[in-house]
Amino acid sequence: MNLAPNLDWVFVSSSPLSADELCKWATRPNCGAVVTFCGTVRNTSTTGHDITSLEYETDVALAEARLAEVVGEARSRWGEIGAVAVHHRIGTVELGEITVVVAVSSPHRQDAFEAAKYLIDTVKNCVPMWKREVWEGGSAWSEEAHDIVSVRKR
Amino acid sequence: MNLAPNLDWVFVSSSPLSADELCKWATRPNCGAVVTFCGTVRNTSTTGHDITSLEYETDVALAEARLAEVVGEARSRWGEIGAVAVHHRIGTVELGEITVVVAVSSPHRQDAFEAAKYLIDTVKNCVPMWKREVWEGGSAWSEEAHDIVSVRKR
Amino acid sequence: MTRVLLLGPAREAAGVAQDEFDGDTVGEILHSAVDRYGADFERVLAVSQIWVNGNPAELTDLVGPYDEIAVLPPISGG
Amino acid sequence: MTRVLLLGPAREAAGVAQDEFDGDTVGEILHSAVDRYGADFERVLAVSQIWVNGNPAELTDLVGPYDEIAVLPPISGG
Repeated sequence: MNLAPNLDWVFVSSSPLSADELCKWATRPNCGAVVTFCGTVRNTSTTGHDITSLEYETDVALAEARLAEVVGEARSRWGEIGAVAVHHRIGTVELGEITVVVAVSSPHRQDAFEAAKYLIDTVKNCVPMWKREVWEGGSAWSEEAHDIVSVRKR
Repeated sequence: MNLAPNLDWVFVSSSPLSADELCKWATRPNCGAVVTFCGTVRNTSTTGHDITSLEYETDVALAEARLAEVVGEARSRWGEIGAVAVHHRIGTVELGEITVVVAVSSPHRQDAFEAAKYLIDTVKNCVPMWKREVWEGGSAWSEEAHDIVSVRKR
Repeated sequence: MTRVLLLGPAREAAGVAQDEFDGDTVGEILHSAVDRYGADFERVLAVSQIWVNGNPAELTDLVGPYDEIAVLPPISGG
Repeated sequence: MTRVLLLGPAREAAGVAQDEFDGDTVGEILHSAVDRYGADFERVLAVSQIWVNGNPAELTDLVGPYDEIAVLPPISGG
């Protein structure tokens, strides 16, 4: 994985994601609370099949730029939060593996919970990312697709 | 660490805690969301010193019974949540290390966020646990102490 | 003999984490504990909750040899 | 030549993830793209957002050789 920056860390990659890595990175001497959200591949599907894996695709530069914009907006809403990371996996992600992980540290846990919730909601609405559902013998684009929302409109 | 149970996992131990371990354990085929909260040792203090570590003590059986009661109350409030774990460390915990970790999986992330927030708030209010702040050259009980609250009163 | 658990600042004031006492009620046993441990413990006891077998108890509650009394000062966890 | 990124279902319909086109406006270039890729792509394009250099754009916006047009169908991330 690349060198972690200091306070904001957005990353789109085909490597496996780790909640521990982000939790440790986000831990700061003045922040006693770290909230992480992990989205994982589950077997239920929009297409009625038993999912075995998901395939994500995007343009990495476009997606990382949008992720950075989402993080910036979170900072403008919760001024006291410490470190913020959002990592999204692309390529094939197997059942049970992490597809997206958000980590937020803060001196106070209320801010960390609120900012983490805002971040994952906004990432799902605003970041260009396309998901194919894969099952035994077939695959299709997810049917829960929606238009990309601009970050400031949320 | 002991054998992990299926759906509820409360644990009080002097071994280091891991967000990844609980996140992986909580991940279920039907649950696409896992929220974790980690409380970590920070350097700011109720006694005005630069904290170097914390020392937690309790009676393990009493604390684990209370933790189990808290988890049961969370299940009665959020019926759809999947796996729930609360682990609390005792003994000496160094700056930056995890003192408590909560993990909740759920088919939907809103429930996972709400239940995780409820769990950590309720653990801090209702579970018997005593914290000494340790600094260069001294130590004292935390001054933010409050009476133990009964789980149903929250 | 009834077991008494002494937690956090109560453990510190008593000098032990657990002990055993004779007595028929919670109040009698805690009175004996104050006699044994002294004024520091009495001050901590005054602000503590008392549980028997994991549940809040009254001083008048009867206890026997298989019960466990816990003295729980104000907490500061997490 | 202006670069065009084709994402998700647009990539699938076009058969390529990026391509290059001549043209002075976003609209002209996307018209050429429909000519090149056909009806499947046209259907995806009809429900897609168009960005230039990472920001939402209009069909009448002028573009040059250093601009990057992206065709973004409805998303389904996370």
